[in-house]
Amino acid sequence: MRVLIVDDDRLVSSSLKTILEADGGIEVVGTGSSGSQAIALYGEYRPDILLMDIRMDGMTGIEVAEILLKQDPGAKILFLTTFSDDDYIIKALQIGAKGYLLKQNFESIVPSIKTVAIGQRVFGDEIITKI
Amino acid sequence: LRLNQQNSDLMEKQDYEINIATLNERNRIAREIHDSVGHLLSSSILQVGALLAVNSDEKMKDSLLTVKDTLTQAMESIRSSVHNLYDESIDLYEQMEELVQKFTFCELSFDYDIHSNPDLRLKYAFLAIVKEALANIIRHSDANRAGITFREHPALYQLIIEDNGTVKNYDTGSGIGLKNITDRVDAFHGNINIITDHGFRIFITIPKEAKN
Amino acid sequence: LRLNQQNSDLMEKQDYEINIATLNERNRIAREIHDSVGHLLSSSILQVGALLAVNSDEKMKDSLLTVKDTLTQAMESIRSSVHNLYDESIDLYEQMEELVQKFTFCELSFDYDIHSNPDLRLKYAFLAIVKEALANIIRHSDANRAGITFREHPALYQLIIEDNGTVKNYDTGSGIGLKNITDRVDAFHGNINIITDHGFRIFITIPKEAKN
Ligand SMILES: Nc1ncnc2c1ncn2[C@@H]1O[C@H](COP(=O)(O)OP(=O)(O)OP(=O)(O)O)[C@@H](O)[C@H]1O
Ligand SMILES: Nc1ncnc2c1ncn2[C@@H]1O[C@H](COP(=O)(O)OP(=O)(O)OP(=O)(O)O)[C@@H](O)[C@H]1O
Ligand SMILES: [K+]
Ligand SMILES: [Mg+2]
Ligand SMILES: [Mg+2]
Ligand SMILES: [Mg+2]
Repeated sequence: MRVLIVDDDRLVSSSLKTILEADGGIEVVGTGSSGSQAIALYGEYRPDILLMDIRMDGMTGIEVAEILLKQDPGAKILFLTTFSDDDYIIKALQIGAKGYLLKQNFESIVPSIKTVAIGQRVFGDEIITKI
Repeated sequence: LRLNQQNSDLMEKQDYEINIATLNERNRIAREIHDSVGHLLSSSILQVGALLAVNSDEKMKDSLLTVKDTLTQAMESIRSSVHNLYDESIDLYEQMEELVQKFTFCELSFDYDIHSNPDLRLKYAFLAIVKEALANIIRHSDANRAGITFREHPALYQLIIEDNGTVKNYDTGSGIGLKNITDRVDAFHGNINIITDHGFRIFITIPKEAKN
Repeated sequence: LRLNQQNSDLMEKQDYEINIATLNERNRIAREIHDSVGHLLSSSILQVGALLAVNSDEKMKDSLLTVKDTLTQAMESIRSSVHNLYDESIDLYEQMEELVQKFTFCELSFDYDIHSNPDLRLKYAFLAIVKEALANIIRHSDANRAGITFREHPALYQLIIEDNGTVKNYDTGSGIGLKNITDRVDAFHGNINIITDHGFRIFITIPKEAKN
């Protein structure tokens, strides 16, 4: 499975890359640190899943997702957030994201990605079967 | 005299505004702590996660898990403190009860039945409303009994302040107090009714989901 | 009427107390964040330090140093935010300037020369004092010129509020306003003098190190 990671904190994206690549079934095709990089890298690699920060300087993850979902309604976008009460989460789900996960719950990141890959959604540490 | 009075009312209103300015500033800081420290903590937890992912030494693993636990606790602690800071920083019952205690003009019953925790601004509005209504009783009423009823229903708050005085020369336009009350109720998309057939009675409802 | 007035003054004072209650509560929370999260962070920084001490792998070492940096940043961020939260959350100049702007009764000069940052409670006290003194000018004075001088010396703050009216029937016992001012000055171990030979002049000094 091919995953693209975008977070404006490079320590976050490189840590995520290390965590994901420790799993044999996942390949991290690229890491970006801004909304515009997210759009460019998504076009270039067509990943199975985009794992993207919500709060970034410049374009937010939400704005990026709106653009990508317009181009590719099947895009599987999973948001990264710090707190489950982030004001943007509801918006993220409304526009058709596959869910969100808390960055610091790193044990659940690999299982969450696998869940999204088979078409289900993920909310924090809950995995929800298709609504 | 009227002018002086209004001037002093303006100043009192200003006090409220200083208040709100301070609260806004504090909420800004609370949000800043939440966001900036929260971000740094989640980033460091992930970094520890990455170390765990590549590490094969058992002893190192235990230590890293302990670091992770400590940071997770810090994260929870930030979150609960900031929530308190943001929202619950005045005890509405205690403050209202204090207004009631200090009111000695006539007998005053107080029926408080609120279990949810209104937004800080709404709490301030309720307190300011009760304060003005009690001041009006002292100033304008010959009542010997008054009452405050403050209840909550599934969708709204209900606040009634009433007295059993005889109302004479009631003129809404004469002061700024009732206007302030009405403005505050409006700001929260609430409803106010004043009925003066038996004493002076102010009925207020404020929908729960409203933010001003 | 006097009684009613005093009652309403008591209520105004209460507003101030609601304020202070809120601030106390928030300061408690600020301290709690500082202590609990600060403690957890310093503990995790120590844990990472211990890992660094026993680790021999160079790559691991770099990563651990990065975690340590991130945590140190978080610690600094907490410290500076909590500091702001605790102390500096109102802009004294801005608030006082606003009181001055809204005062239209007569000409008013404003000389502000404060560069340090007084404790939040002291700021509130200064604002409340200026507010009451201006209200008194509106209410009791026939002045056409008034002035506020607010300066700082190495060891004390100096606040003078004066007007050029003619003082008649001056009776300290008649109201609660000057008493409130005096109480506030006392609470900070300051000094107050009122001189009424040329207009009404209030001289206040408050030592800098004093906490109320
Ligand atoms: N409890 C009451 N009993 C009888 N009359 C009242 C009562 N409350 C208010 N009123 C009447 O309503 C009028 C308007 O009240 P409002 O609070 O707006 O102004 P005020 O009290 O006269 O002046 P201020 O601007 O200082 O509040 C009062 O002047 C009074 O005639
Ligand atoms: N600027 C002033 N010019 C002339 N007289 C003043 C001035 N300030 C205060 N006074 C006199 O001092 C008295 C006491 O003032 P104080 O503020 O304590 O009470 P008050 O203004 O009468 O009532 P309140 O309790 O509402 O403040 C006033 O009644 C007035 O006679
Ligand atoms: K974030
Ligand atoms: Mg970010
Ligand atoms: Mg009134
Ligand atoms: Mg006065």
